[in-house]
Amino acid sequence: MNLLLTISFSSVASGIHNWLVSTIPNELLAKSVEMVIAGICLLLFLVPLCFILGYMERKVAGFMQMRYGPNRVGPYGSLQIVADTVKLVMKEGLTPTGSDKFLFNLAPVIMVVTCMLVLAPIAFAKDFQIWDINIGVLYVSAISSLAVIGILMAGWSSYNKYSLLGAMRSGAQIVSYELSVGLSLISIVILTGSLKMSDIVMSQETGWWIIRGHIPVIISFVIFVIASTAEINRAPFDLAEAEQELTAGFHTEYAGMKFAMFLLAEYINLFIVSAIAATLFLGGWMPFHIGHWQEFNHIMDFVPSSLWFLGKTFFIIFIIMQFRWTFPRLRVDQLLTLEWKYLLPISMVNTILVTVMAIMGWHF
Amino acid sequence: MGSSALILLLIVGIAFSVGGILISKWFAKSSASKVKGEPYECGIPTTGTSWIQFNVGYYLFALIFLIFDVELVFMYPWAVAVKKIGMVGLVEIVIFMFILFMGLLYAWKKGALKWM
Amino acid sequence: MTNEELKQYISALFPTVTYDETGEFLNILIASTELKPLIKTLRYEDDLKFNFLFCLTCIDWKTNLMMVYHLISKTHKHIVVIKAKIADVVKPEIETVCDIYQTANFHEREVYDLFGVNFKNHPDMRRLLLDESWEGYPLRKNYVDENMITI
Amino acid sequence: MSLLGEDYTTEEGEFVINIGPQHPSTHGVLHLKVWLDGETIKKVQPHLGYIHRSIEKMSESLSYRNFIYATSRMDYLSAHINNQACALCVEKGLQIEAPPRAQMIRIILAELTRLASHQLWWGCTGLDLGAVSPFFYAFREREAILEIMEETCGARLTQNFCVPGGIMADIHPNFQKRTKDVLKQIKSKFQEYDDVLTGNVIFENRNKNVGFLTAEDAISFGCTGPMARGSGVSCDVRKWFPYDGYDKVQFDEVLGKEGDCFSRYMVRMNEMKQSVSIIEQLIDNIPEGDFQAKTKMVLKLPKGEFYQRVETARGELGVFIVSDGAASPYRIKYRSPNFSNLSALDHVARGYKIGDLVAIMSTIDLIIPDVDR
Amino acid sequence: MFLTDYIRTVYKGVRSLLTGMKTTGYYFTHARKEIKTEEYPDNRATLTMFDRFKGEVVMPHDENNEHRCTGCQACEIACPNGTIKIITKQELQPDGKKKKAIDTFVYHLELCTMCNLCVVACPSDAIKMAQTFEHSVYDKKQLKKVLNNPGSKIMEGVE
Repeated sequence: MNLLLTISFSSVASGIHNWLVSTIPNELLAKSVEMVIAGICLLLFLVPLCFILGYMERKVAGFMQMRYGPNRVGPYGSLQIVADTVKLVMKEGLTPTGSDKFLFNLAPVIMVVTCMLVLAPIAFAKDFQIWDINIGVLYVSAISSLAVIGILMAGWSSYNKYSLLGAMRSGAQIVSYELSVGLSLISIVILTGSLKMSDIVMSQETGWWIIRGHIPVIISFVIFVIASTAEINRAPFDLAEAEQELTAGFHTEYAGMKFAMFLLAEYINLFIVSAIAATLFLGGWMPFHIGHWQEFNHIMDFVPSSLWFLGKTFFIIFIIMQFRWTFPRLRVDQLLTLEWKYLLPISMVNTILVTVMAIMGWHF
Repeated sequence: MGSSALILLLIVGIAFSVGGILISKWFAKSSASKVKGEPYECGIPTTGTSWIQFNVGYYLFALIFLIFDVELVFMYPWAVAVKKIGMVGLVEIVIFMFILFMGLLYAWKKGALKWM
Repeated sequence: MTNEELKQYISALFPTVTYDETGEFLNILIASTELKPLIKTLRYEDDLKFNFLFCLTCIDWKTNLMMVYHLISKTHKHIVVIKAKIADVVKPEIETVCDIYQTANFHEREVYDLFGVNFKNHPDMRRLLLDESWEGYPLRKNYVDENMITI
Repeated sequence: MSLLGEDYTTEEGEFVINIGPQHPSTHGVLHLKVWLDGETIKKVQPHLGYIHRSIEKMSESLSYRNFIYATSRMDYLSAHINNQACALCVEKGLQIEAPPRAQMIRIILAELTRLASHQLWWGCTGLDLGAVSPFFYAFREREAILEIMEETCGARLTQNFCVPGGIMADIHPNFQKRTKDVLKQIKSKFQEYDDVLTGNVIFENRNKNVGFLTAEDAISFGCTGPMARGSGVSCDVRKWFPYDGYDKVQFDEVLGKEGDCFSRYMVRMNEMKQSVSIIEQLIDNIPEGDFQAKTKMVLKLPKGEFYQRVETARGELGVFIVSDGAASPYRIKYRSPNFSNLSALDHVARGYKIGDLVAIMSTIDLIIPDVDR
Repeated sequence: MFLTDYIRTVYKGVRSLLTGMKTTGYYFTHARKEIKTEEYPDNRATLTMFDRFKGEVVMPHDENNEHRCTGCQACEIACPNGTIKIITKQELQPDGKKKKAIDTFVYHLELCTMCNLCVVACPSDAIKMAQTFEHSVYDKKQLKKVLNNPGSKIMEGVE
């Protein structure tokens, strides 16, 4: 048991790295082989993750609506999403005649690539991070706002009025909610004094920020969850694809694998947003520690760090899913009212509160 | 892994999405027809072009956003250092935020936050 | 107002109208040319105030077409039925009432669609239910449907 | 005057969008052509006739017993009430009256139909605005009501239980017990409805101050039912022209004040409560006796015109029968509530956003087969 | 004033949202109790329809292959859709008289609206509604049914 615990992801990774370097004489070749292995590992992680999220979404929806959800394909319907993927692969990826073909096909690629890039600084477990960039938080908020380009591109190039309206809506929406997300991220940066993800996680060794930071951090957590739900275009903020108004919004014309890419990007984005919320507010992979209770903390350490991380992430994912299956959709002007008249002023005031708290040392 | 991770992620993202689309092209049967290529509008042929300029009113929001987002970027370095600076940092950011907040109030009062 | 009072009131203004009280409502029979002034009076006179047109339809009596307007007053709670004969079956025409009752807009389009009655001054006289290219008026008694399948 | 005096051609540079016939939020095959300015609606033009079956023409060749079944297919959510209207109209022509037992069963079933219809509407309103779960909660109660229908009438939607002179068969022995159980269940769920939708801040914002219809316009457009009552126009046929013993029941006509979407919503919500109270009054007091009056084998109405109106879940349904003394009607006109309510859509929706159109349409509660007939 | 109103709006909004989430959360946590789905093809064995359910028109025959239909065509007249076609024949009675009897009772299920008018119209209770509801077939022609069994006769004493 102890042996298992001591094997961390970084030691495995460095082991592989050393082995590759020693066996393959050419350094560049070794590096490329390593990258291929890493890429395959990443895909092996991401694709099942999307399957799990898709399955989870359907089951959550089902249970909330007094249904079973998928229960035919595989045990408890767990292979339903695989069947759907196979179906999507077999579908013709239609490109409408009037559309701007280059942009139309580029949009799903951009969607996937942007959300892949955001994965880099996320700390999945102890010592397991793709790139521990020293401006992690800034990097996340910078790259994640690129997604709006993909949506605008998809909506514009489709040559469809629903798509156009959906894209225009999401332009205003994502851009606006960026601010609240940024401000609530900043409140944690103030407390930790670092933009580095690993530093942020380490700073929560004696307790998660949401517990240590009193009400101000709770407020910024709530604002973060709401605003990031809007950022990733999920109900009740799914105006860009409002089914009842615009049939499917910006991806009306997409079919087959191209549509699957949007779906994939949505789920990866959902995961990323929850992962960041978990990292910043709920301590990431850090086990639940209380101050100086050494025994208690030690027991908590026995649970693997990746489980802690995934547990917290999935908890937030569940909350965001519950939003979707409970609330009606906002109207486009109410969406902006919510951001500009409620979330933004509140988070601005909240930032100052957090600053005062950090300087005075009023947090635990 | 360092900054090479970015290249890795970029390549994986492109390979995965382009590969997926190409694989489905391999598997999927395709046929072309005039009706199939029409833009979907509930089964009715569209009237006029879909690429027209129209006022959605998000133009103003984009402008306000631009101002606020630049301010937000300024706040990141401050946020990292504020614990070390102490009281001075707090006073500075209060003034900064106050100006920002006045800007927001002004926009609110002027009706720029109303969707047209 | 009772039916008797209504009759007196209307006869004073429109001496040509005739009445029929066999049904449950008071029926007012009027020439199609006089329909519009009559309905205007019924709608806007304070004592009458027939402000709710709850049914508008047409009956094909083979030799003529008959427009039927059911009016009720929401304030006085009295009901009249106005019937206007259109003698010309080939090219029936009558004045529209949709500037008095907005509901008549759709109802008149429906009558135009199914009976072929042309409403003069109607803002949007097109077929409502059937396709623009449809020939004939289905609810006419002499309408023959070649596609009908008899079981 | 909104519909008048304008041409409907599309000009260069206008943004025209078709909503329907294949669209998630037009219940049935309603096709709306919407002129937009940005997101704001400039004009809405309904295109009808996708499911026009000419029930009126068809009925001209059917006997007075037979034509009733087709009306179930008009407003399929108030099928029983439609049947009742036709049966009442034929009874008026024959100058007979259904026995008290039949009348009472008819109105109990009619109120159950209204409940079921409003429940479906409630679910769909949530669904249209993006809240999916309420739809399923509404269907749970509706299912229980439909089971009563199935047990007694033999069908869930198109009951065809009313015949001229009464009802087709006596009630099922389980009817009373089952109805009481369902009422208990529904009453306990009203709070949940309020929790999940009525009180929800997003839902409230979506519906309040949207889709105003003044009382005057409601009358001019011939609106009836909850649509007109939401604007404060008293038009409940059950109060104005009681039929089948509605004059013996205690209930309030629910009236709204503002005339916006939310007031229409609240009218329907409160109407559900009124329906529950009507059924509660009647369910234990069904009189003994025949369930059908004696009628001839072949019914022939005397020469003349007969108009009968009832209150369906969506407003006033009028059945206008012109008889020439033969065994089948000379002309039948159904004055359908949805037809008039739909004509007000353009007036109501103008100047609001495209998202509001969905809210407006769902609170008007259109059933397209009833518009097209 | 503005500030208190503002805070009240936020408080009320958040509270109403949490109430909504409580409801869906209840259903999620009590899924085992609350799920109402009927897994239809699986529960076929236990599924019973209500005895009045109008599935299709059938003609019951007794053990001697006898039915109650006299061929009076009342149902044919009563049917609004022309669903029923009765072809009659003249049958020689033992006492030498000829009597009208049915040859085939054709029933078009594809035209039937299950309105029950034929059953009501039948003076000799020869037809009734069956509770079947799985009517789908691959060929429309299979929906045209002959209700009287081959070689069946009218029951004794039914006029």
